[in-house]
Amino acid sequence: MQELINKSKELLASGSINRVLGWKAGDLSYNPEPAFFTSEEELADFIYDDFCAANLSKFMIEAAKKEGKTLVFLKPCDTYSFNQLLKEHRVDREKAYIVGVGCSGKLSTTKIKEQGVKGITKITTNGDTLEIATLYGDKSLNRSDVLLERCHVCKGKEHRIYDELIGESKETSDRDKFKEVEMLEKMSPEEKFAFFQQELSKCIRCNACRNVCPACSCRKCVFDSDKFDSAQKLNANSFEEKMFHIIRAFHVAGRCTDCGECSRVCPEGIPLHLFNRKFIKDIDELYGEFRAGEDAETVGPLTSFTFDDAEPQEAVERG
Amino acid sequence: MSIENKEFKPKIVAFCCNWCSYAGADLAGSSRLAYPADVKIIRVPCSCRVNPMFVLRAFEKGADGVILCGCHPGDCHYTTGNYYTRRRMSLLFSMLDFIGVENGRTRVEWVSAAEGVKFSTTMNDFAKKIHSLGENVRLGDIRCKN
Amino acid sequence: MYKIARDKLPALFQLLASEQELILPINSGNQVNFGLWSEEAEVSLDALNSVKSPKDAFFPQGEDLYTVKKDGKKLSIELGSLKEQDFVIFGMRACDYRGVEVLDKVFLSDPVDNYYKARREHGTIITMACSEPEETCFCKVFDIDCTTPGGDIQTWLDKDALYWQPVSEKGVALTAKISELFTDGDEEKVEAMKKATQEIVEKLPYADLSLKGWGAGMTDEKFDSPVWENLADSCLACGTCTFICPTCQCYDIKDYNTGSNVHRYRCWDSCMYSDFTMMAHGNNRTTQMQRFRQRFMHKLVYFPTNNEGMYSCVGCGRCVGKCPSSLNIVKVIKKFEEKGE
Amino acid sequence: MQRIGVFVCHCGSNIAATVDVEKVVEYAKLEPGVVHAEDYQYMCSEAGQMKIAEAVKDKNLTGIVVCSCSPRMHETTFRNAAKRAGINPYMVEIANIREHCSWIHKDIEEGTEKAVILARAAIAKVNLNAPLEPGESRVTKRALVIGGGIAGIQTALDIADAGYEVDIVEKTPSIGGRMSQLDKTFPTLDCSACILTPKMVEAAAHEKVNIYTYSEVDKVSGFVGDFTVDIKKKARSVDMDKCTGCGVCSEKCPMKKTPSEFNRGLENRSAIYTPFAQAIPNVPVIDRENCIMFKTGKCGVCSKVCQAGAIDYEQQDEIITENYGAIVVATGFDTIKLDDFDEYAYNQSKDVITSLELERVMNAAGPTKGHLERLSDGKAPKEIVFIQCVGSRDVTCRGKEYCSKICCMYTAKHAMLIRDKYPDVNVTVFYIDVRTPGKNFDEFYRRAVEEYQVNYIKGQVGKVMPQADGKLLVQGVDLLDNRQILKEADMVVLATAIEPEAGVRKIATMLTASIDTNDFLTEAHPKLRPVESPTAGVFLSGVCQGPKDIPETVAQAGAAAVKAIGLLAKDKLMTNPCTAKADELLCNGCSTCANVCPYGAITYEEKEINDHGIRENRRVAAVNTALCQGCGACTVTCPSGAMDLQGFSNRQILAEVDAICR
Repeated sequence: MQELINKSKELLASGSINRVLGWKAGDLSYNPEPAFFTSEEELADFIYDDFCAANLSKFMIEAAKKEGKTLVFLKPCDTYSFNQLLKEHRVDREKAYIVGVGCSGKLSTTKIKEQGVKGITKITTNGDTLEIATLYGDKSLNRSDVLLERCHVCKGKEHRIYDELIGESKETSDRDKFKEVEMLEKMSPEEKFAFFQQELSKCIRCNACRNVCPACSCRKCVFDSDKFDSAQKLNANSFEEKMFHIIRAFHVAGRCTDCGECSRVCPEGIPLHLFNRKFIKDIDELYGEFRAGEDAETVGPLTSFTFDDAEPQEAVERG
Repeated sequence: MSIENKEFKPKIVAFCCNWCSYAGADLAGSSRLAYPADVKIIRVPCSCRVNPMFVLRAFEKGADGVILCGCHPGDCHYTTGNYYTRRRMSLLFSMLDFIGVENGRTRVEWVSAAEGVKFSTTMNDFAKKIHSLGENVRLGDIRCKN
Repeated sequence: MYKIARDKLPALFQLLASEQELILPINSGNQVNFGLWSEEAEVSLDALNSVKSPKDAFFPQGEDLYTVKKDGKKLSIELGSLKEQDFVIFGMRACDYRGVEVLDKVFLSDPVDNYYKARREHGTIITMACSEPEETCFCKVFDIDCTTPGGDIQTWLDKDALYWQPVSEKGVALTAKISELFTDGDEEKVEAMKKATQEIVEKLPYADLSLKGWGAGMTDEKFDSPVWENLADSCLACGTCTFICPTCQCYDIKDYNTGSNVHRYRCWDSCMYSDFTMMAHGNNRTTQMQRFRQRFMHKLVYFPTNNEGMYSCVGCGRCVGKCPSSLNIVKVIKKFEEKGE
Repeated sequence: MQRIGVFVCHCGSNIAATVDVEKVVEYAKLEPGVVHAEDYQYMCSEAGQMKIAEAVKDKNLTGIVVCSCSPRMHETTFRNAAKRAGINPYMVEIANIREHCSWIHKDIEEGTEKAVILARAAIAKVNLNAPLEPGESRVTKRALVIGGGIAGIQTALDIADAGYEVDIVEKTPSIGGRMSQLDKTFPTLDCSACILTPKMVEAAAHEKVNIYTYSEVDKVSGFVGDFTVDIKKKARSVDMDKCTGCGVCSEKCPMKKTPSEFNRGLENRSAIYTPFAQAIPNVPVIDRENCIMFKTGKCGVCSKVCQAGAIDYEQQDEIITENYGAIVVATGFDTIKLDDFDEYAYNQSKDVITSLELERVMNAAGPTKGHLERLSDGKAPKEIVFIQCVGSRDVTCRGKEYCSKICCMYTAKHAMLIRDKYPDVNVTVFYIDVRTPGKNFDEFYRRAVEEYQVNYIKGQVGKVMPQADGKLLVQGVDLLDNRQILKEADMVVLATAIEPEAGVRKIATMLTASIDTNDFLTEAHPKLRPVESPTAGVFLSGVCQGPKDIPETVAQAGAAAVKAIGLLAKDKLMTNPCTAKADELLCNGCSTCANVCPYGAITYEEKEINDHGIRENRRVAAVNTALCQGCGACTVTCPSGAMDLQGFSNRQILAEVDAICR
């Protein structure tokens, strides 16, 4: 962490950057927030730890509008999002100084609490275990039990775009990313429907998933505008949340880097990544493997085609 | 239940591209090739004009089936439009299947201007399928059911 | 003080639900939210806070105000129905009950909101004292005693039993109807529980949070403070904080056209949204900082200014736990304190 | 709010028989925005259009819905009527209650209900219509004719005579097409070459006609008035300018084992060859696949014997890019392959031939120098059996469902010619029906029967069995006498079905012209626009559109020319105003839309955007309306809905969806 701070100070002092985009320590042991730093003093609050899960790429859209260069710390998976935004002219490469930071997986507060931990006062990482002090006694947890879902299906610890790299990474991928999707695919229509009905009925339409998503970078979302008469702030019934989540997934299909932010931020714990991952799986199977954000040039699968693509009926019935 | 089924009059929305399928529907008409009146056609310039939002909106408002018809791949009036349609709808339909909407409520068919017969048989077949699936209860907005 | 054994609770719920709707914390899809009781429902009384606050019961996320029906070229208007059925909401925490009191200030003062009023009249609130407050809790800051939660009936739960104490007339009446289920409760035991909890409350990380400088009449001091400047940098402009908050009361009114009629409904809105209070000329708050400031100024300054000093934050800590960017009202208060503003 | 007038057409009884038009009027009046509704016998008539004009005036209409036949039929009619009445033509929408309703539904209740719903959808759409103004695009005054048969030649000559440049692209080494392979033509029996050759010469000599033989269309882009076409000129290996056409090269070529395409493989040709004596241009080509020089690098005989030094082994394929205002497709036909028709023993016996092969046999320049003889042994046949409808009117999947149209007549011609020249030869014709609808056609057929005693048997042939003695045993049925027939023949001639030339599918795809299940190009309207393809600026000439004989082909060729001339005569074209448009307030500038635009019509610009007083410099999409053809591909890739299509906007289509589903 100190290395990151030193780098920030050095570049700020040299005047080659105007600000640093990183994470600021929170007031609890697990709530750092994305923040801009413009001075050495401010950097006193800089932190990079197990809870710095936020994907800073999205904030680079705003940074591109600011004067001068922004140093941004991107984890390996965040660089995919940056590339995708670059492809869509939403960020400015010239105004970014990208420091790729190492990542050993990030932790989920929700999962920690699901382990029955209450009243957390301090969390210390000790290798593969977490030592948690609480108001109701000390606990110790396996780090891998409280990793964010996305870290179990990590794309790899290679940064796809950067100016320099700082820090070591540790591989966390230990699951098949399509396993959940496959399980659902095997269910009967009734079971699938019941599953999504239960999950989506929790949706409160807070738009956190959309607003945190680097692919959902529209200036004004269709669900906020009158373009489709689709402006809605409410799930009056079960249809609307389906409409919202299907269309949202469709709009980011072929653009979603599977960064997992949607599932991370959902206050109701809806596994929203399932929608995106279903599309990724379909695209891989039907049109050849494609990983959005691997580079900033390749044309996406929904803006290209081949003459012998599968027919929609075949796509559905492929089983 | 059987009485209800008898009275079930499905709402079927058919998006037809202006150049091939709409003309195919015209030919079906002028050839007097009947298909159920449940099918109502909306003319679009190209199948690639059909936004997934349109399909979902139709279901929202109470449609029981949605079918898209366009030129055969390779014959698109705009050269490539239907290739995009094919990918978009493949994904959309697959997603609807994924969330448990009955397979068969949506369809894409390529019908040329000369295929009046195909248009008619396609619509007959699709209407039959929708009849067999019954009313769409998984995707509609309850406020629209009355 | 009454008492009912913990294993008798299903019977209690069954009995309550037989006479009226019963709303209580239910675990569905791995999340606890207030919902209608049924035999299959998985009741969850151990969760401290539900994800969403229980304000839904009185101020639902969406409700039809009226419906315009179309018959040929003739239009007719049908008013949305007011709540006519009695219901019981069980398991509200002290903070959430304060939240209802905040909403009362808004909806029951002139002009009275009939939809809200009907729900309040038909609803009986059974609160439940906290026993294991969490690090996100700061209700004490707003002088809320989480061990004496109030409502129509207040209850305390330990591992063996639920202790039951009617507070209001409504509470007494309801208790009378189901008295056969109760035995007399031990007040000392309850007092001991209260004391144990209060001790923990004192140790909470936010226990010494100070509201100095906030409250009624502080608009000028706070509004133009430079401290706001970068506070909202990482605000995503989502509505999570607003929608899980027990006191946020802003709503939008919208139309839904089914083709044969138009539903005019209101639904929760969030001042964090860029189109909140959008008007023809555009928006009077043009930056996220302004929107962010609005939310906290409203809770900590405007509301107390208009309501005899009553804050419209109750310290439930939901926003602390759920903000995607880890922003929250506590950080705002602390930041101002730190800067001496 | 619009003030909409709804006009419901009876179309005589075409609509009124199964749709209660008065009820449609009654229900239409209840729809939002409708201030006037009426029905009339024929809305498209002068009087009907007057009614629209009157209503516009009396009721101050701003929008019009016509419930009538297909918009593909009369949309232009009613748009023009609206224009004359002072309303923007794009404020008109058609509810198709004929083709999509009255003609397919028998029950009046059902038909009426559907008509009401279709009217509602159109009304809902018009409520959101906005006036649109077409732009202009230029017309390149040059036409392209694809195919150099009689259809292509005639079209080219007619266009050229009107004063426009025209290019013919022919894939074989010479123009002339199928007609050049024919011996005589029905019903006049004049010599095919005698009437075709002057046309070929005229085309070659015409200063406005430019012929690319041994060439193919490689790529087409652009649109009506301004197509850009890449023509691939295959390497001929002979310098067109130097060659004198003396023919010595072909004579001396040591490689003479390639079946002659012109003579349908009944004779061999050399590797360097001119397809036929009257070929235009009279310049040989080297068939590189069969040339020893190209195969082994050792030979060079032709080069050595060519006095003009015209042989050029190094010649390369060449791509020529040219712009055209109009394109005429005249790709013609071929006979179908008979591999699936084992029963006729075509592949077993040399004496079973197709009619087109017979043309070559009977032609003085053909493999037998015009003598009628068996190809197996050169003996003169005594018994000839003609079998009609081989692969035509065939509902099994191996043949064609359609009637090839020309076979009845050319078979009568063949029979008559044979009987005339060889009176001792017996001719029998097996037929399903004899179809002779044409000027002097039936008279011609009757002469064959009555004057030339051709033996016509109504019935099909089940099997042709080659015998050990070289004869062919024909097993058939006589339906009129209801008896089996076994007939011994020396020769059997198959009236083989014709089908569009194999390359037409590729060409149709390049032109985005639509094609039917039989690969015939589709006309814009089967009756009213029979020589136009649905793709603007693309016209159809000859058999590529459907089977036809020579006079019909020439007539259609002229008609296609007239349509092309009509287009080329204009300096400017009105462009379709239903183009894409980006809402700059919403546009993210992400470039996704440009990726799917087939016309390259979307560009991006950095500009200052004023969003309700907030000014910001940013990248937004801009649509070039002259290039945009209005497909709408971009609108769906745009996640924010910033890109919309005028005339088919998101809200318009959704309004239709809502109206249908309500």
